[in-house]
Amino acid sequence: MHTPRVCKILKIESEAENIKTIYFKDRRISRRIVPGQFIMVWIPGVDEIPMGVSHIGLNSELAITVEAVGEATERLCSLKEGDVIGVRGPYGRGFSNPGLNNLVIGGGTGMAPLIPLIELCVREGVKVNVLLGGRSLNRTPFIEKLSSIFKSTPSSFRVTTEDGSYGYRGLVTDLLEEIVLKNNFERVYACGPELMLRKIYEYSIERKLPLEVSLERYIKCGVGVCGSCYIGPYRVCVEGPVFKINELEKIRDVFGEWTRDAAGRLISLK
Amino acid sequence: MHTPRVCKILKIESEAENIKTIYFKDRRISRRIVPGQFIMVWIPGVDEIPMGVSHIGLNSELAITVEAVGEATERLCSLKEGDVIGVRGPYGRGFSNPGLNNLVIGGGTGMAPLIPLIELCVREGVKVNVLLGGRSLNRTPFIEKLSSIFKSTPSSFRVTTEDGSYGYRGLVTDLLEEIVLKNNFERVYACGPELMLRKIYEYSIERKLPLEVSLERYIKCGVGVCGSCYIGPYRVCVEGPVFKINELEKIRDVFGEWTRDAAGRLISLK
Amino acid sequence: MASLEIVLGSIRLANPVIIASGILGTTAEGIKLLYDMGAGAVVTKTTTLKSKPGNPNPTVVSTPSGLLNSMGLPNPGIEEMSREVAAACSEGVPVIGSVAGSSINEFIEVAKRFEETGVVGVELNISCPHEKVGLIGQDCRLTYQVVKSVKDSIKTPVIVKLTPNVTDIVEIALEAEKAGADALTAINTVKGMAIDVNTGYPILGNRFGGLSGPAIKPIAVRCVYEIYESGVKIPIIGVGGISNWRDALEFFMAGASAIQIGTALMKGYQVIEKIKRGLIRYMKKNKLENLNQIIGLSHKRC
Amino acid sequence: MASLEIVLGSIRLANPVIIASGILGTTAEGIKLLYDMGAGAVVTKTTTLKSKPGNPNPTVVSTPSGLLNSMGLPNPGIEEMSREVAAACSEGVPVIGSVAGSSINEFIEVAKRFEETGVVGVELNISCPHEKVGLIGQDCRLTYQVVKSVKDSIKTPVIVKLTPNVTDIVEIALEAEKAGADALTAINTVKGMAIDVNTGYPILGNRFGGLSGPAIKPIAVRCVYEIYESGVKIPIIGVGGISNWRDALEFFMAGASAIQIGTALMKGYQVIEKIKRGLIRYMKKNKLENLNQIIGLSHKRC
Ligand SMILES: Cc1cc2nc3c(=O)[nH]c(=O)nc-3n(C[C@H](O)[C@H](O)[C@H](O)COP(=O)(O)OP(=O)(O)OC[C@H]3O[C@@H](n4cnc5c(N)ncnc54)[C@H](O)[C@@H]3O)c2cc1C
Ligand SMILES: Cc1cc2nc3c(=O)[nH]c(=O)nc-3n(C[C@H](O)[C@H](O)[C@H](O)COP(=O)(O)OP(=O)(O)OC[C@H]3O[C@@H](n4cnc5c(N)ncnc54)[C@H](O)[C@@H]3O)c2cc1C
Ligand SMILES: Cc1cc2nc3c(=O)[nH]c(=O)nc-3n(C[C@H](O)[C@H](O)[C@H](O)COP(=O)(O)O)c2cc1C
Ligand SMILES: Cc1cc2nc3c(=O)[nH]c(=O)nc-3n(C[C@H](O)[C@H](O)[C@H](O)COP(=O)(O)O)c2cc1C
Ligand code: FES
Ligand code: FES
Repeated sequence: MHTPRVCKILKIESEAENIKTIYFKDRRISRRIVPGQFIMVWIPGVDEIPMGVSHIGLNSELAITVEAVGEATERLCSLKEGDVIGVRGPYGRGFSNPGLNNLVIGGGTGMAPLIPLIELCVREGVKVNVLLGGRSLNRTPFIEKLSSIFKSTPSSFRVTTEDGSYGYRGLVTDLLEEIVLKNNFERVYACGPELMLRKIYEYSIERKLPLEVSLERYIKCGVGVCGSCYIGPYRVCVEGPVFKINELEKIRDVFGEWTRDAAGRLISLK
Repeated sequence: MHTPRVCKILKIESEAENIKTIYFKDRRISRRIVPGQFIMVWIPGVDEIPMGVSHIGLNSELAITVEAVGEATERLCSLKEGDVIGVRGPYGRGFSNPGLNNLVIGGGTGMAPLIPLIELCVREGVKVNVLLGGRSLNRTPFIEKLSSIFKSTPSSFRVTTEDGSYGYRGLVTDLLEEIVLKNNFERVYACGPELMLRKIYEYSIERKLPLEVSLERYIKCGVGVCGSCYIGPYRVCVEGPVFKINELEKIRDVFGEWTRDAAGRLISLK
Repeated sequence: MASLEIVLGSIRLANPVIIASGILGTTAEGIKLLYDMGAGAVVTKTTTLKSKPGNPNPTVVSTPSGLLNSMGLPNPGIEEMSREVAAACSEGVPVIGSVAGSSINEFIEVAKRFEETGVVGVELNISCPHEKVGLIGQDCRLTYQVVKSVKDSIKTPVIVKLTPNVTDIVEIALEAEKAGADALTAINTVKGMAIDVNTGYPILGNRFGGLSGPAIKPIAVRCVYEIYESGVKIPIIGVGGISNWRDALEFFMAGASAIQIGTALMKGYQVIEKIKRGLIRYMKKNKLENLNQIIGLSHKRC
Repeated sequence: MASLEIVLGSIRLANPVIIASGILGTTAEGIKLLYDMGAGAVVTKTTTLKSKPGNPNPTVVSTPSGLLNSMGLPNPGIEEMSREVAAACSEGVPVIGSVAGSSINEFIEVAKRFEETGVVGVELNISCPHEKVGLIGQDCRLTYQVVKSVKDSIKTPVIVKLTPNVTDIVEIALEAEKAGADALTAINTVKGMAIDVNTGYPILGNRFGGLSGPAIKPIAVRCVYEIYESGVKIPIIGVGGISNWRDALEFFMAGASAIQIGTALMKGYQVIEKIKRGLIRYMKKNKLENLNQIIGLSHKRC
């Protein structure tokens, strides 16, 4: 059950500099997963790391979108079609079902687990606004994918880059107020750097927005026994990775402030 | 699964000298058992022994009928209402479904696993002739029980005793020919001392009767792994205890000739 | 009436369901939550002097009715851990500090620091099957030395956690008692491994790991029974594969005075209250007033 | 093309699926049937000089993913057993005679008698966890003595069956090799027990028993891996919890040259052919010609 199931890589797509989407099939995950849940990805001989699922397709097809930031992610990004990875999951709680009008905010690779949610909104025919933030055009994933999804409603998809190389120059949070004022969102979903999420959280508190964010902590077991992924009283691997705004209230002392490393030491996020 | 489930003794009935019927409840056995299958009965601190099931009632009620022949059976016979035993099973293959006209032959306590089969015949409204053999009136169980079942068709139930203290004086096999000639049996079932069964077998071969007999060997595991209960290539606990005439053919060298003790030593049955 | 209160030497707990070391006892809030969920006490993640990142992932893999783990004792070091533990203790949680080290001095130092935080006891982890500390619990002399040294250095009760990966667990248990241990915990995980047959790789980053969960229950019950049978006078804490109140009873009857649960928490925190409720129901049905009435019962049955 | 043939020293088997000792190998007809059902070889029930009735029932009880047994080596004695075995051998069945005894002379005597029947090998059971013989396999010196004495007395290959109930199985494996063993079987059952919580009685008549089945697979794989890793030159036969071809592969990759199955036969004789078919399919898919290509594979992966 919690044993990595080895599967072949079916296809690899480059999303941006150092960011790749890796396709594979796994029936068990595919049959159960809800957008926002995560999986554990085993790179034999290297490491096992948590990953969001950026594609939930037909015939058990799934994908992860990986940003190379260290050994495991670099190895993942250097794999080729036909190579194998192991997967187990899905784990944790995903996003709640979309409402009639939804806002999705992703920071960089943080957009990964939000893609299947956006696709769900489109499929169900409910309104969805997407805000994607990145550092620069060639370091920001999903621009093309999302542009094509929103071909017919381009105004629903906005991109911000820090250097202005694409879309609005600045941070996603700069555009938040404008979009929120024009809409009445039943759900606001966000995933990305924790400091960005904290800002969105502060704003959501102010505006009473029904926010849900996906957080990251050091995941080891993934099944809720090892105590590696605590954020306050919550285990990211069981009660998370998605937290609702009322839960974020309870962890406001740590959320965006402190994380823990592999040893469990407190690390400041600032 | 193969762990004794401890249950209270609900009722005890004396069937004959040294023979008692012990009632208890067990859902797992009750839901699966077919007449002729056996169970393992644990007397805590004493032994665990194989027993046929002599009553399959409503509400998971079951019974075993035990003849005191040694330590375990004596202890079982000395238990009182409210005492506990452990049971696991059902094990092995039971009798096949009755046909339209059936003959049931029991020798002494060997009648025990045949009682539920007889009751099944009566319930289903198919014809059944019963032949019960014993040493003497007070050492033969089930006479009363069967007489009351066959109140309206007394001629279908015949008893033989060796000392003539009840019914016909002699052996069940003495009456066999008479009954067989008057009927066209679709099934003949028998259980009792192996030498009696062997005789019935020889006769059945001659007459081409569709015989099934229930045999006994030393049972330890009950689940087909220990090799204690072999009779030829068959394990009594899995392929038995009920064997059809074509199977008996394959073990004609041992059936009624040899058994094995707890150590696996060959013991002559003669 | 039926009370779950138990006494382990000088440690008195409201109920016998203790959270095993390495199971979620890593932070103050985590420890507090386990207590709020009904635990009688919480053993911390095993702590060393300096921080340790633990072994590379995968550190956990399922096996039939069990879990193999090779966490590798990740912990933030006693400095940081003692802050977490102090916070939990100050809220009234009975915490047991799990101690390990690569030298006797390290054991002493970590135990002392735990003592300062107000723990109700320390548990010496000399039994992790995939770490060096595990070697201590496989050797009578080392066991004696480590236990004796820690006993001589602190006043807090010292519990010694034993490994089943030995020829004779009784021998080690007696040695720990002789060295002054106040209680014994049996058992830590059983050394095992799992291989992925698609790639040939051992699955765990560390290759070897420790088996826990229902698979090891018969081994753990046997160990507790053997230790109790040997005439050890100090209380035994039973652990290994306990998932429900029947499992817990099995350990009490084998001779345990309290139990720990680990892997069963995978199914959710409710398992704690479920075990307690089951025990209470059983005690009422059998007109028992306290658990002492059944501790070691099986030994009278043979 | 893909062949399941394997070689264990001088023993050549058409396939690597051997029936473990104590599993149905009690009579000539039983042994023959197992062979007809596809087994590569059949190990007999462990046999002693004189007949033994075994322990009182219950001798078997289920546990999570496993079976506890305390059969107590019931057997009709070598006199009768050798007649059964000779009959099986004369029909061409590769039989391995499992030997035990309460003295070195008894081991020698039983082994010699087996040799006369035409067995392809004898397997010394020095590892039954609930019997006295089990003490031999927990001691280097005794292991050496028993193995050496038997080796010196017969020409038939001698396989030594090891117990996991030791601090270090490698130590014993090396000792057996030094004494001349031709192959090693790992593992016998793990010592355990089960208690009935309604009555407090240990369930097994003998109280203690040996745990087998999927529950112990991670322990068995670890033992095989450790022994192979130690540089032992003689082949290892892997056993413990194998229920399907994937389990079998795990053992080959850990370093086993053949496997034995026991508890899995509870599900029926077909498990033998299923394992063989699975292995063949796997070999074809991976373009392997023989099992040697994957034996010990995991050791190259680290
Ligand atoms: C629920 C969840 C979902 C995630 N989804 C994605 C995703 O869709 N795409 C993506 O690119 N990344 C995702 N991540 C982050 C990803 O797991 C890390 O980037 C990756 O583990 C880094 O491993 P590394 O060996 O390459 O880097 P390292 O050099 O080992 O470390 C780089 C950073 O990653 C962190 N990290 C390392 N191992 C882990 C671990 N086991 N658990 C958590 N953090 C770790 C380190 O603490 C450090 O901050 C997710 C993380 C979590 C917790
Ligand atoms: C499938 C089957 C169904 C049976 N059904 C009934 C029944 O309905 N009623 C009934 O009274 N008896 C039944 N028996 C027989 C019953 O199991 C034995 O009489 C009982 O085991 C004797 O145990 P003891 O300790 O009293 O006698 P012991 O003094 O131990 O032995 C007396 C005789 O019983 C045999 N025996 C002992 N233990 C076992 C065992 N574990 N398995 C098989 N034989 C054993 C001995 O070999 C000896 O021949 C059945 C046996 C089998 C195999
Ligand atoms: C993920 C995990 C981590 C563990 N970490 C430790 C530890 O740090 N120290 C320790 O003494 N035991 C540790 N153990 C062992 C447990 O405390 C316990 O002894 C073992 O798991 C058996 O109990 P269980 O079957 O209830 O899990 C760990 C077990 C697991 C599953
Ligand atoms: C009922 C039973 C009887 C056994 N008898 C013996 C025996 O006589 N001699 C022996 O060496 N091993 C004996 N064993 C151990 C098995 O041979 C094997 O080592 C063990 O069961 C692990 O394999 P498994 O998990 O495939 O059953 C027995 C096991 C069982 C379950
Ligand atoms: S990663 Fe182990 S508890 Fe969450
Ligand atoms: S009693 Fe064990 S095989 Fe039948």
